Amino acid sequence: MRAQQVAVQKKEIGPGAITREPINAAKFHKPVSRVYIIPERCKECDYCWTFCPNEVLELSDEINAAGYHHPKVKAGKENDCVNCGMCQAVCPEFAIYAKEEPRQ
Amino acid sequence: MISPQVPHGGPEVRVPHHINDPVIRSERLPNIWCPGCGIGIVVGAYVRALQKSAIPRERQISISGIGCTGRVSGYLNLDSYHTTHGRAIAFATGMAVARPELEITVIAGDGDLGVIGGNHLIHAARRNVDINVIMVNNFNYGMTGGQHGGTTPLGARTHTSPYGNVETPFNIPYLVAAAGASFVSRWTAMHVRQLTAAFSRMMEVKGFAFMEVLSPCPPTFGEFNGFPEALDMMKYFRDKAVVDHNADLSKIAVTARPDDSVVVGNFVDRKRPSYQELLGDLRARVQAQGVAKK
Amino acid sequence: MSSADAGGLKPGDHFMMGNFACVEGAILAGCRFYAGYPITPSSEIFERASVRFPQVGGNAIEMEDEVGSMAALVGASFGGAKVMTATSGPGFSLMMENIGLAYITEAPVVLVNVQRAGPSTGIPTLVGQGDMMQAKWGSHGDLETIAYSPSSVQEFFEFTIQAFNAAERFRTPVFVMADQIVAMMWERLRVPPAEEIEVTQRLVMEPAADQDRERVVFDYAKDFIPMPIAGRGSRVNVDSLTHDSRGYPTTDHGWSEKMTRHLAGKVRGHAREIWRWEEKFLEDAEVAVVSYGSAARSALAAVKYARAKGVKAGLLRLQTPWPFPDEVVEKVSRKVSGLVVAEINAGQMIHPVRENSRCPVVGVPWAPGTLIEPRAIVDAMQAVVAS
Amino acid sequence: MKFEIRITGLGGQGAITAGHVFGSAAALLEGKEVVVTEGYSPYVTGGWSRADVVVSDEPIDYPLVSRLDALVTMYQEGLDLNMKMVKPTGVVVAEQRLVDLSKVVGDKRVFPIPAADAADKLGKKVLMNIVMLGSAVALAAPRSLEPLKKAVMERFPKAAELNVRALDTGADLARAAKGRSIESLV
Repeated sequence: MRAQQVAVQKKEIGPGAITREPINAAKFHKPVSRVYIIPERCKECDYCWTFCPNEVLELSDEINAAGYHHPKVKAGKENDCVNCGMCQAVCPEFAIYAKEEPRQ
Repeated sequence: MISPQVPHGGPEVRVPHHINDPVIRSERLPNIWCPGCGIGIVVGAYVRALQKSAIPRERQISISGIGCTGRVSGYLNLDSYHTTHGRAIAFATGMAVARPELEITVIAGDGDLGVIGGNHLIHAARRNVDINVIMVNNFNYGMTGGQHGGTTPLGARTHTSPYGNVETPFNIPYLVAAAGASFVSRWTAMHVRQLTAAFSRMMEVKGFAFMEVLSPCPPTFGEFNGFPEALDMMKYFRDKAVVDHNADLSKIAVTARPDDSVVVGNFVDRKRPSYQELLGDLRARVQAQGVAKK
Repeated sequence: MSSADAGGLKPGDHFMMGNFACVEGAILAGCRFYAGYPITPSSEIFERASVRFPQVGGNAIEMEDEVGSMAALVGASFGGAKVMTATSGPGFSLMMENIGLAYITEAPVVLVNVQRAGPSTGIPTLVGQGDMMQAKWGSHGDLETIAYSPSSVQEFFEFTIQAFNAAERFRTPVFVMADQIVAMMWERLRVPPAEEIEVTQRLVMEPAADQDRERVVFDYAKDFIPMPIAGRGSRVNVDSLTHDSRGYPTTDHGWSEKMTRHLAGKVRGHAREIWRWEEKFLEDAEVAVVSYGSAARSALAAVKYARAKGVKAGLLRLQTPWPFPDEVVEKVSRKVSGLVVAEINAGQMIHPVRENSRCPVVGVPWAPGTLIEPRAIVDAMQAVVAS
Repeated sequence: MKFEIRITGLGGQGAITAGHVFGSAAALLEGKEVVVTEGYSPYVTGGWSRADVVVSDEPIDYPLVSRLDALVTMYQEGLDLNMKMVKPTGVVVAEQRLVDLSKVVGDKRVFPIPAADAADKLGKKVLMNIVMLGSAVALAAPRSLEPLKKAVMERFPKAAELNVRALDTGADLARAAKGRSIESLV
């Protein structure tokens, strides 16, 4: 429920935004990363999924031993984590981090 | 649109350990702090600064006082000291003078450093003791259940100011800068990258390096003052923080009212001789005179 | 054990004030860190330390108050330094908070209390011995105290060295309970050659393997646990909260019991090694005076006077009031018909004396801010003998 | 043999210093047992101060003075307050211009010493205490001045010669004072 509200708010920022592509964009790659979680440490503060810039995360229906819902990757967003580090940095519990998948 | 060279992501992976675990006492997690408490974010930022620092981990020392933030030291895999209420800076001063090669960081709360320990704070800044001091400011005494303190904004409601706080709070960066610190900054728990950057800078600064970190305290302060959820205060910090490194410090008192802005930044970064340097010079001067044995 | 520091005072005879002799003892014991706040009548200790410590490569720093002084000492102690401060009653009160910290974290600290007259600010320049019970009970929670009480400039010097040795061995705060008379008086000080002065070095914890999270860092089965010194990689959490064998805070009843017993037990279990006392004319005594510090000099004069008048008087001088030498007092109390406790207060050490005596015990309450007069002690002895 | 002396004056006159010099000479150079205790008013400067010295061949138990063999005073109250402590056989050495001796006329124990003038003549006002000390020793504890001279030389290495002369001057004044009566001065 709350997740939906936040998503709606974020979309509201959208209209009017101008996006431009850097001319040297080809020199960069967009990292594809994996999200790692330690569910038992989570206290459901909502920070990681609220502040994830790519809206990769949402709350899971599952609960840990303390009764908290931990985050999970949204269906359809599996390849959208770019390892910006926000979830790790904003998590007060050392319960989540992302790591770039090795390039083959 | 995924090319064959680019790896696939995937759903989250459940693991037993965090990549920061070597730097923390992970066996003690989950920590004791409330859901959404900003202290854990500060610990994370400090841990990442520790990982980046060239200073060997053995020389990094963490010292805390008493209260919620006082528990930080116990979660760091360093030589750590959980001392008495208000006295962490005085404790650190002794250690820093005895062992100037150590990189000592005091992490404690606003009541701890700014109220009961206020005298130690201003005098350590005056002496310019070469230590780092992080004050996690959650505007009230959290561990004892949410009483007002020396940083509680005017008018704010707490369990001991049920009709609104009638005390004007300290403007902490202004105070510490006036007292003489080499480095003075203020960030919030929402400024996760700036926190780590400021920590890294503080480890380089010679002299008293001070940072105030505004932090949500959802169950005690937030609930009575317009931020019912921890997230509300984090959003407040995101939306209302104004970065101004050159701010007039006399004008940056925090009201913590949802409509008022909060000025953050690295306000002071100046060269002043540190206490340890001056003591070292003194010893050298005295010893050069030779000890006339009586 | 090793011998005294070479940076100290030249061996031989010196004419010196008690407060100065204390500092010279500290330097010979290896002390290199002083954090203080000036207070009469202890200020000469800070002043002398400010001159002497930089000469021997140490630091004597002034803190903003006595609360900060004691906190800085505990910090410097964990920095590996041998540390000291000096104060008087009002400062002693302020230091109580972090004396408790030193006690629970097992930090060697030497505190010299030059006692003065009266409660609160009292009479700063005059003598008293009113902090003896505060030394034992002043900081909250159970505390087992070690305290020395010098009666001369020579003893002030020697007991300061012994206080450091006890502090380092037992890893605990140790007090030198001096007083204004013994601190301000000048007497001959005989400094032995450095090699004859025994100095105790503390047991230091070895660095830990980084990932060894399960090790027992504090083995409470042992009386003497190595100290984790900052910067050596011991990776120990030192905590003012009741803590378990890994140094982590706990509310577990078992650990509370173990830790508390360890802290008290390491002193109580070795009390006989700590006790120091002096007996004078006790062989045939029918009445004895129990005294300590400068008051004991009056007591000795009184005993000699009483003997000249035909009263078989003796003196038991407590050089270590804490831990209280109960067996010593009990033994003396069995030989005499009464004990007189001579001290410069309204009656403090008389309580443990009475608790451990098998004969009547009377006090000589004395609080005009002067050294107790021998006449008052003689009167008390005569009353005991007459009854 | 036990000897007790009180040297007293106003802050800045050097009463306590004189006590330390006397005490260290006796303890370190004559091998006596010595205790020096100090006292002063709560005022840092200007108030009274005093040094009490007990010298003995035996270890000293009670460290304070009780019956004075000598009282040295450089201010009025020093005489008024302490006369009652002076033994019948003791001596009182009083600075002639700073202490009014009219009330003790006829007391054979009292010797006025013009130490302030003597110090002025020596060229340093601050030598008054040492002049007084020289007089006191000559009058109350007749003995060689040599240990005292050594003690002042050690204590004041930069003004050693001047201090030695102050001691000699004090001893000379003492000899002269013995021949005079107090009556002739008042």
